[in-house]
Amino acid sequence: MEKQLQLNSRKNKLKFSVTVTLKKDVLDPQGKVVKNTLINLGMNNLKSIRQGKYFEIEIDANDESKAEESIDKMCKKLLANLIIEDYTVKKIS
Amino acid sequence: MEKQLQLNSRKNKLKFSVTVTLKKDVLDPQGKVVKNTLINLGMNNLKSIRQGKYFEIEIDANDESKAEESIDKMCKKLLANLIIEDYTVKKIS
Amino acid sequence: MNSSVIVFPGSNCDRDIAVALEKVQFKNKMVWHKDTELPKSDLIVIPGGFSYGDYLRSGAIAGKSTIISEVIKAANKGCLILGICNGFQILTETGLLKGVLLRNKNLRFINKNVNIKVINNNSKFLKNYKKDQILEMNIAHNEGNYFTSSDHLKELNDKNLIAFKYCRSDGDVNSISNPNGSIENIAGIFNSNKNILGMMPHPERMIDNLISNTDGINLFTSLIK
Amino acid sequence: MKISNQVIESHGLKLDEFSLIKKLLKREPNLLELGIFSAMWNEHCSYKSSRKHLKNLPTKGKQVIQGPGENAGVIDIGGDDAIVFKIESHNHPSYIEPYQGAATGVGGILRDVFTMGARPIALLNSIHFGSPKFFKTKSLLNGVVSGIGGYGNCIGIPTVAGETKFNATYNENILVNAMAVGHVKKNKIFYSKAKGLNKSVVYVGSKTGRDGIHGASMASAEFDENSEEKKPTVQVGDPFTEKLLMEACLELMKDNSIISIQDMGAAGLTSSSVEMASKGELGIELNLEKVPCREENMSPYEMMLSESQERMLIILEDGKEENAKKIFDKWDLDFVVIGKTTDSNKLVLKYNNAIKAEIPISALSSKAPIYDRKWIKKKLPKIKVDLKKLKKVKFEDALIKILSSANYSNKSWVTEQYDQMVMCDTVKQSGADAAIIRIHNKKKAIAVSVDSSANYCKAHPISGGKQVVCENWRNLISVGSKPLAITNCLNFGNPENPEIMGEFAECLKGIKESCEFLNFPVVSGNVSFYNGTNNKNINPTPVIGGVGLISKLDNPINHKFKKENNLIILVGKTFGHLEQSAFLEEVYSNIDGLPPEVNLVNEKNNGEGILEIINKELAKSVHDISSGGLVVALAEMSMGTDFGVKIDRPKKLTNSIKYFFGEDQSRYIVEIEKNNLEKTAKILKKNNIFFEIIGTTQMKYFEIQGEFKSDIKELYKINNQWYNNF
Ligand SMILES: Nc1ncnc2c1ncn2[C@@H]1O[C@H](COP(=O)(O)OP(=O)(O)O)[C@@H](O)[C@H]1O
Ligand SMILES: [Mg+2]
Repeated sequence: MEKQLQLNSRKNKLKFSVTVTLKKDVLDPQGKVVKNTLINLGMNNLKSIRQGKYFEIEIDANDESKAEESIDKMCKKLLANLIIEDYTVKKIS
Repeated sequence: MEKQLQLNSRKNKLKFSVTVTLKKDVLDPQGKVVKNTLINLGMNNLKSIRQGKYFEIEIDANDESKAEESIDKMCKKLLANLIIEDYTVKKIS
Repeated sequence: MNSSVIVFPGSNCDRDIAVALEKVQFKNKMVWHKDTELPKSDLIVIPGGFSYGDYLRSGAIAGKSTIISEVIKAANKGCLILGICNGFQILTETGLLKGVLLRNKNLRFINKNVNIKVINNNSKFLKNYKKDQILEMNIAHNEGNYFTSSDHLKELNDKNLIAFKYCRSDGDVNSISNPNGSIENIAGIFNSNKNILGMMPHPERMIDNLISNTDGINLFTSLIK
Repeated sequence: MKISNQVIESHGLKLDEFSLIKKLLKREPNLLELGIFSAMWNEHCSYKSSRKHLKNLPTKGKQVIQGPGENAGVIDIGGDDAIVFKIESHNHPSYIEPYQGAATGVGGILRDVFTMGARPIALLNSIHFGSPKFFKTKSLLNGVVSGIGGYGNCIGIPTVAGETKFNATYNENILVNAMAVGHVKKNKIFYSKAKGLNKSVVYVGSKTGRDGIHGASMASAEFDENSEEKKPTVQVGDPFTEKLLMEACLELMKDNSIISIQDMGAAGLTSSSVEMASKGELGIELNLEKVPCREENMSPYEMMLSESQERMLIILEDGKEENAKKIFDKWDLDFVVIGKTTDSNKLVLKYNNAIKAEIPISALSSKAPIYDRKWIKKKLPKIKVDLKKLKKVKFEDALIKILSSANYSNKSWVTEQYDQMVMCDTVKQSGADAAIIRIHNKKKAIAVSVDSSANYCKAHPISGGKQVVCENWRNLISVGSKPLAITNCLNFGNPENPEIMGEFAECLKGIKESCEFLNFPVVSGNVSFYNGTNNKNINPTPVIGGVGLISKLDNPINHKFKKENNLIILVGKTFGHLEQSAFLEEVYSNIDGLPPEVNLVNEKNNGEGILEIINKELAKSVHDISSGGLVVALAEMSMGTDFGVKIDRPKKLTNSIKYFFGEDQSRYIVEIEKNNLEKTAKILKKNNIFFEIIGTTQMKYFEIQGEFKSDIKELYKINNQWYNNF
């Protein structure tokens, strides 16, 4: 019985990853400091590093496209600041 | 001549993504607040959200496996705090 | 007695702590993070602030600096090390203290006076306080939410390594008096040898009645011989 | 390339301004030159609409070392100490991106202060948001407050005072004004005026990126629906780098290497180089290929117009480069000689030796257009509010309504996000009135406060302008300081609209009157026009930032009641003026009628009397009465302490609403011990100051006899509700 329930709920749960990164020409103060530190630590082959945010989101939904819509809305409303950031959504299988 | 050089350098640059997330049993105050906020914004179907860091790293290397080693070292040495965080490295093509 | 204050780019309580140390007659030296040698010191202080902007994780980058390896050597030889606020975060990043400081549970920077209770005064740092004494101290941090493994938490309790806990003005330790979500209201801890103290509250801000109170001064008088 | 009308307009220039450019150059400008003109001639940099009126402000006094015109004003606080301070707006960027907009606002004003050689010792801010119910208000408030804190906390300068206000007039155009205050030795002040030929022009700080290109022209344009699309104009602040830059500059300033120094604020490299050259009556030549850039392939146009933060321009004495570079290396900052001073009186820009632009400096500064914009006098409202015609409200309900409103709530939700204690010289933090900052290692201290009264200014600009200066003066007096000078941030709507220009002209008239009478000169300031959206302008909002001096800091005073059974004295006359009061606005949403008038003679007299009482250590606590009137001021003195009040029924005035909620000016509340009454009364009488004893302090209860009684803990709760439900 319990197994059955779990199965059901698994069916309805979709998992997405969202990455939020600074737009190309926007200053990334964190990335700058991290880069210098890594080079000081001996990573001479490091060319560039940019830092962003990462989210793993699970939602209840049957319909994948609807789910994706939901995620998109979350990004626009809260997770990303579209003035300076871009975001990418991916489904995690 | 210049083109040739560019071509070469492009060949040698490898790009990776690193995601760093909090371990399961570590409290995620940020994820919790983000979740509540999203629910307040009307995302009732949201099941769970975890927040982490995302890095896009370019390094100069010919050998992919060596490059990956480098990245791994960066994660261990600086990017992740292994007491509380896990990390995943992916090559971006 | 000689003290050294380590200055990282972005440290900003370095002057404040120097004032406190000199007030109790420490001969103090400021040590720049790029220095390769520590002056002879009985006490090393890692001050508050935003070393390297607190970028990546607070304390992470300072934890990899040149001078830190010297601090670790000194610590292992038994030198007294005090880490305040960002200094506490740096000590956890270097592994000299276990656990981590996560973001405050309300996700906001918090600056206010809170009450803390001296849990264990039996150390060189706190001998001039009484056990269970209640102090009023200023906190100012974004990441003060102490977290550690259950094993380590047990060790902290079993070996009496908790220095301070956040409490109410009457001494009650409860969730309402916990400003940042720290596990068991922990505000400061010792290492197992008790030669290292990390704490989030700022004792150097509590040494002058004109500014606040003098609840912090005994920490410094405890240390001076 | 011929420049089209469309290109001209997209640079925020008018066609007749373009004709003037051609006349000054005696030819067509190229695109880079056009960009430079647009940056220098826009409202934000040129003050073309405001200059005529600003000229009238009093800027002199024995206490003034440097008035307006430099990066910040400087005043004398005795001995070899001086105080450097200025306020600046960052309204438009903060609406688009509240965190970064507010953060970079703080960063910018800090650079203005440490550029002059001063170590910043305090930050203040005045922030105005739309209606508390407006859907954007909370997220804007959240972003702005964390941005201000994020920058100030990181760099390690205490944010000690400010104001947070809400009014629907700011729904689509919030105000974020930041003020910085620094301390400097009188003989170590640095200025921006260039001197000497062939001196090295040095670029220090962060690299130049593509951020904020055209930021200054954005700050000079009204918003429309597309504003949120204006992406690249918002910069990201890097407080960590600013901290390094500040320490490096202060370290370099210890010896005599610097001839002139200027931060790169609005219009970046362009305005900084032009300003240095124009003040020194010199030319300047830059080799742009040397400019440290963050991105590849940046064009001269982008370099000159970039508003990347955390950068400075320095002109060095001969032979000092090496030593200076060492300092900047130590702090991991770029240090590059990018040009030199010349005798050409021109700005010459080269890229790999090819001349890319050549403009006479005067064309960018003294010959820039100045407008005598049309303005009309405000038609003053005749309406008197008749209480009898309004729906009756219970005293208690009115008080609770006010204390629980967003505007009158306890602001600790805001102030606890700011480090107020770092540097360990904060004697009195936020709470009310002015903050007190001790001069490090000395017995003296300064008091600082920022204030505004937009409703008053809207209803009667002259009177409002007068009042806001007086309110600031009163706040400084209330903590026992002698008010010395002010800075001002003038936030107004579109100056091309004669009514708005009228508000500006008349507010300034009022400010001038008060400043002159009180010997309270203006030493720095900032003008922000075009605050509004789609032809709707904000209420006129001049913000005044004042500094006062406490020469001997033994017993600092604040506004909190200290003991039970002390006497409460109301200083100043009460007439019961209700129009434009918090009572009418919060309870009835009524904003009719004229604001209370200020009598400058009484203002000065009362203030000086209060100061004498404080200096003789007769007062236990002091608070000025501002919006909300007597009862709100009394509540503020009680809440958070154990002591309430027992206030007698008013003797003469029959209407208690008018008596307790009226906003008559120049009034203070003073708490004294009973046995000091005689001495206190003597001082007040000697100075011809009207006063009345209105009651006593008591434990636990806040009580207005015959009207209202409550446990002060209850009031405190009510006062904290709004932010608790945030
Ligand atoms: N944005 C802010 N930043 C810092 N302090 C603030 C801010 N907003 C309000 N405060 C502080 O809160 C207190 C109350 O503000 P306000 O009601 O405007 O005071 P007052 O009427 O005495 O001038 C003051 O001490 C003020 O400095
Ligand atoms: Mg006041």
